[in-house]
Amino acid sequence: MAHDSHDAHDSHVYVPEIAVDREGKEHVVQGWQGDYEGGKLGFWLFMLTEVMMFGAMFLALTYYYTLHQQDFLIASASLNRWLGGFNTVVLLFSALTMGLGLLKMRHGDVKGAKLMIWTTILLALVFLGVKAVEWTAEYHHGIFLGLDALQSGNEHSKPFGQILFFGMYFTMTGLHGFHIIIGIGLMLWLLKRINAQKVTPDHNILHFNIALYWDLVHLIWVFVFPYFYMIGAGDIAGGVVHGH
Amino acid sequence: MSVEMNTNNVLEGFTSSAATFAADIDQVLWVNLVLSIILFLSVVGPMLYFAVKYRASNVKDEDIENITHHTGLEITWTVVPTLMLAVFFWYGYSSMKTLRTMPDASNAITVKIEGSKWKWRYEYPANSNGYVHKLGGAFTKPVQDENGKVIVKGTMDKSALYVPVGTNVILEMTAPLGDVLHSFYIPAFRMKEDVVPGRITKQWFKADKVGEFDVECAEYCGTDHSYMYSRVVVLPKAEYEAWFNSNADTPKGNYAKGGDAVLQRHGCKTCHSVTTDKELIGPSLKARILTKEQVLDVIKNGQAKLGYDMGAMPAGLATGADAQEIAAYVAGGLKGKQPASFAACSSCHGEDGKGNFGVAPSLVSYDATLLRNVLKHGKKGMIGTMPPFPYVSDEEVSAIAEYLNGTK
Amino acid sequence: MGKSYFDETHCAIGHPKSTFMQWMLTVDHKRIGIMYAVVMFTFFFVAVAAALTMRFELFSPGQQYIEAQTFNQAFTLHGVIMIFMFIIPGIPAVFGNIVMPLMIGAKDVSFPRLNWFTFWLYIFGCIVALTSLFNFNISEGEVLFKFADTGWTFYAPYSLNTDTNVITTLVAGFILGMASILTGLNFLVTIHRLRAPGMEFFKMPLFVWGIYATAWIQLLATPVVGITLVLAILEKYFGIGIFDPSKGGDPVLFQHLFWIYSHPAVYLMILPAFGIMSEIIPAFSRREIFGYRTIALSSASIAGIGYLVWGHHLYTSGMSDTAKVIFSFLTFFVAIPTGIKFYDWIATMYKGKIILATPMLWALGTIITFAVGGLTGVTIAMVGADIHLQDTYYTIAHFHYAMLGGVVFLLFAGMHYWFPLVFGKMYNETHAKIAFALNFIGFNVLWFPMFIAGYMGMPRRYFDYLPEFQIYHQISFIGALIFVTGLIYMFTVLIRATKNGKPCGPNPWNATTLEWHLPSSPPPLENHTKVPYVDFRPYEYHHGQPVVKFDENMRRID
Amino acid sequence: MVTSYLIEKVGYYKVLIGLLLLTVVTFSLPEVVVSKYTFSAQMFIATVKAWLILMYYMHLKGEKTIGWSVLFSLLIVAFFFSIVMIDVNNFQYTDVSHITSPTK
Ligand code: HEA
Ligand code: HEA
Ligand code: HEC
Ligand code: CUA
Ligand SMILES: [Cu+2]
Repeated sequence: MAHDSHDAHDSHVYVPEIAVDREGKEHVVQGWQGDYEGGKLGFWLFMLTEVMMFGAMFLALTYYYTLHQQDFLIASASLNRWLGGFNTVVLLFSALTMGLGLLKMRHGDVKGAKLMIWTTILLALVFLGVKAVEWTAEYHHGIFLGLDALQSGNEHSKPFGQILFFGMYFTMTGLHGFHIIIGIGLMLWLLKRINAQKVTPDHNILHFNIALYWDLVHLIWVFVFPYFYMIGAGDIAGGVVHGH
Repeated sequence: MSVEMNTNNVLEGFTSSAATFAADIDQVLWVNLVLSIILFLSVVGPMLYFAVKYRASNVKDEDIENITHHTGLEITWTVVPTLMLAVFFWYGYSSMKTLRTMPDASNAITVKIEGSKWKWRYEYPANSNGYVHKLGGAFTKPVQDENGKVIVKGTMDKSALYVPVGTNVILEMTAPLGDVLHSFYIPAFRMKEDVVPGRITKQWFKADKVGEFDVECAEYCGTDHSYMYSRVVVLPKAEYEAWFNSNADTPKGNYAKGGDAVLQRHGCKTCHSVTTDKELIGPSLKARILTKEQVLDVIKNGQAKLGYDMGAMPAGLATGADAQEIAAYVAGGLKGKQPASFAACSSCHGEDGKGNFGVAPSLVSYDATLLRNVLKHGKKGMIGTMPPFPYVSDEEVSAIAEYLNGTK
Repeated sequence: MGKSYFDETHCAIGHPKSTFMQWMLTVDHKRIGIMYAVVMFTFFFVAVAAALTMRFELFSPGQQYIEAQTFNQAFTLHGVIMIFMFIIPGIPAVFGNIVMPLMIGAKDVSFPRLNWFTFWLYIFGCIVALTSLFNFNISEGEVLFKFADTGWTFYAPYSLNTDTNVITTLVAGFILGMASILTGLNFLVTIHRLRAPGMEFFKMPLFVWGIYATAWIQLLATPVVGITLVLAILEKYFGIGIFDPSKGGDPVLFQHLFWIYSHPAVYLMILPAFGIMSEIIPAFSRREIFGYRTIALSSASIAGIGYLVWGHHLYTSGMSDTAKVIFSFLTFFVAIPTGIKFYDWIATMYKGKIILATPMLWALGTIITFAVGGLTGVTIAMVGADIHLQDTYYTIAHFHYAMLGGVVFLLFAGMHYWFPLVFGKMYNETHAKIAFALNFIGFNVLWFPMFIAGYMGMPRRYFDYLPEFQIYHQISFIGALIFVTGLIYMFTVLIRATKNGKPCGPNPWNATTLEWHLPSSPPPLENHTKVPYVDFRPYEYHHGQPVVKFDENMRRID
Repeated sequence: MVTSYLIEKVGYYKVLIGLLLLTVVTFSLPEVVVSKYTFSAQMFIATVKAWLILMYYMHLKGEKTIGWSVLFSLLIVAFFFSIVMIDVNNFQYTDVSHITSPTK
């Protein structure tokens, strides 16, 4: 593995060293420069840390779900599923455009790739916009961190389970939104690098990794969405009106 | 492992073992110690031996042997330790089983324990008269002279957990919601379990020796963690029964009812100094000295928690320079010339600021209303948060108020 | 002789002229390793100062010099620095950086610029931690010592209630965690991608195995504590309720999440240390290591099992009894691979030629002290026993034997072992041996009495204690003085050697691994002139001499 | 070159359609199926979706080292979940404890 023959995509400047064994056979030495596989591996490993972070939050969430099922369902039922669902579809399409962008880049269509990245950014902004609408609506319903309903010991206080549900809801969708914002920043940077010819069809590890990152953001949402918005759907919460 | 007891002991009872299962735990530790020494020697023995035998000056280069495998040995040093570990697990598990299997409640006394910042409180089931014993309280720190020598020993007052010998006792433990973790640890009984706000945890014991044993807090809980002592007093059965069915506070007599003793018992003194002006965690209770910031805060935001007849004090009665002036005057203990702006206050707090018959609080001394409400609701203000003390009785509040104002 | 890495470097940005800027911007793994050492060492002495303050205060019962609150801040400061700023970056960041690439024949780590960035992230984290030390009350010209007083474990709800600077400390912890993750990531990719041709996993030196196992822990466990700290920060700022009992939050959940990281973290500390042991023992026994494969695989399995046992810190937390039993059961499995390692090392000494140079003395000393630390760890892994011993000085003694008598001692062993490699000079052996003796004696006098005090019921984190424990604290105090003397002595010897030490060749110990086959000493900028082809095992000796030899083009000539 | 481009592109669209369908199921399922299983069903669908994304969008198929790493980390998370859940479910005093009792 260490002596994989170097990849066709590798940087053009770096000439790898050769090691010679006792029989005089030559072996290509993998240098850190232009190591496409290494870059990919590194980025995947980084994403595993994200998996662990969100894994831990889901763990906390599930912990409280087992303790306060009924409250969780009631709280979940009060979220606006249509907006959440819409956002799911938006992210789905953005994952597609991101993937197509990478595909185009690899096959030499730099212009098409850039277009796709811009589309992705646009979709990401739509996502954030919808999120903002949702949070505002919740705020006006008196549900927000720091408002009475999510404090203990006053007449508006919700039961424990619901306080915890909403606490985690704002935390997790907030952190997810934060990842989206970072993603937008990364994509803008990527566009700059493309324009500067630093990312090219032959040398696209940055593009590849950002596409991976975007898929990860999507992947997290795939769990966040049903956990928060869907578990209280249907008749389960005992006749609570769905959505708003 | 017994060690000479120091005669200066503040508390006693660490070294003895005094619960039925304490011997089990000691046995576990002995088994572990013996096996551990064997394992230790199995590593360190050969090491020292080789280090001497094969020391550089003793070995010719040709005699070095590059042995890299020996299946028999490798299996041995995998399997034998594994077996030993199985023994360890078994002992750990079975002793834990004894410690953690609660006896049948009908066959035991269940005492409720509440641990809160720096005191333990015990509540017994109702006795034959329907009277409920509530004991416990804070430990008084020892007093040192300037050379660090202890001149007054720390004491537990009379409060302790009283239990009969040879009887199962179940401890049902918790901490108030706003409090932190503690751990109820009786070294002589070899038992401990955390006290968790919002959770109930339990442990049990059956004391097999009459005597007094220390209780320590073994989970870090802040400034006075190391003074959160209490004690278990194991009594002969008859003596216990006699006390339990009486209405006496403790088998050794009643609590002192004076304000000072009450302050001590409820742990007020861990946060408040009463004899000096020093601000510990809360303000000194020597005189009611409000700080300038406190007064400004109340003027700006009002005050609703003190429960006087008037109800809430409205916010924003004075602003700017006026507010500053008033604050300086009040913080100064209402001494000197009264500023004109104080008129905004005197309608409720009285001409002299010393209160108005329960309508609004005195700004310089404590009355029972103020105390009762602070104790009932706690107080969150400029200095910090004071926890509520809902169980302090009205008599006790009056005693405190009398005491606090009597000294001035 | 060509130029060494002290003379020239590659920089992350531009080509600065001044030596100072060249160090600040360097991407060379060896220089970065040295800088880590310098910073860690500085902080380390702050933590030692805090420890000595505690020991002074505990000299006799009652209040001596400081207030209870200050004492609580002192042990928090001590724990936080020792754990997050010293021992976790510790061996990986110093020796992982300096020697790991040399050992696998790489020119640098996989992402040298990331490595540079990581170092500065670490510094940034340290600075944030420093800002949490004090509050400045400008208007009254006061400086208040406001460092967190929670203990290094930050248990909720105390950490949520106290008014000390917990948030800043948590942020610092988070940043330092990020730095640790990135170090691990870099090393994982390096080990996977940049091994010299021919070097399979089972031809890597055992130190590299240690680093590899550790890197997995850094990567997969640290994020959990990272997010836990973030949740605690959010809890403190916004009151999300997750750890706050008055909103239904469960403090025990915090402990779960905290130890899910912090238990694996102790193996993160010890595994590279074991790696150093596995380098030193064969080099100073002049023979091939016994059971190479089992040692390598035991590192991996300790790392793996390490993820499964965090609950042994929660035996008295109010966790369910079922979970206690499961965790107790799983915990014992860690001792098996550790034991295998120990016996393999001892077997390596059998029929070798044992040279008691300073690194070897430290290594053998550690076998004694870590065995005590490990075996007492097994004692408290037994639930019944731990119910009595948890949160007493027994635990304190256990982990100082493991961390100080295990990790830090081996760090010192490594410092003596690789000193000639890094500086090209040799220290004074006699003085170094005396320093070892002082340290070893001081250490045992310092910590052994604490086992007894703990068994008798002396709880930890106690500012004041009952008079019957006085004797133990006083013996311990004397040990601390001997120990610190030894430390200062040792550092003096080493620091003086950087200036006045006798120059030594590239391989003063007659060791076999690749880092001793450099063309010059100290090594040149890009390590080996040519990358060798590795078709040999890492510790091949014949009649006490290294088997593998290279010519100046790194081709084998034996 | 062009054909491989087309094939890959079609692949992307296929996965998209799959994901969209699953999203529709996510959305409508609670209205149709017995509600007691909503939670498990939702999580199951999410897992299938995640698998699709990992395999096709993130090109995990055929990656050996990376694949094992991902699996390893998921196993660890799974272990964390199982033990912590064993703990909550076996806590002895749930009914009497303030914060663990199901109703406030
Ligand atoms: C480098 C750090 C390090 C290491 C390596 C270890 C190693 C081990 N630790 Fe330790 N531990 C800590 C650092 C470390 N620990 C810290 C910092 C704390 C406290 C944190 C805090 O609360 O602040 C702690 C606390 C701690 C506790 C909780 C105590 C309590 O709070 O009540 C427990 C309980 O099980 C424990 C167990 C173990 C075990 C079983 C091992 C095993 O890995 C040990 C294995 C080694 C050996 C067994 C010795 C060598 C082997 C042989 C000689 C062969 C034969 C042996 C046998 C067959 C037994 N440790
Ligand atoms: C690595 C970890 C480490 C180390 C080395 C030490 C070293 C020491 N510690 Fe400890 N200690 C902890 C980690 C450590 N400690 C932790 C985590 C806690 C728990 C905190 C809490 O409760 O929250 C604790 C708690 C603790 C307590 C208990 C406080 C209490 O509960 O009341 C005490 C009491 O005496 C103490 C004392 C000491 C002393 C005297 C030393 C001395 O031995 C110090 C002397 C130092 C050395 C011998 C090391 C020298 C190393 C170098 C100079 C490094 C150089 C590096 C390079 C060049 C790269 N420590
Ligand atoms: C945990 C620490 C703590 C304990 C124990 C404690 N207090 Fe307090 N107390 C405080 C703090 C902090 C304040 C200040 C609140 C503020 O900022 O206004 C306070 C305020 C007060 C006040 C109001 C002072 C004023 O002038 O407004 C009174 C009265 C008081 N405490 C009495 C008591 C009594 C009586 C007890 C024991 C039964 C007690 N406290 C126990 C911390 C404590
Ligand atoms: Cu209460 Cu420590
Ligand atoms: Cu552990």
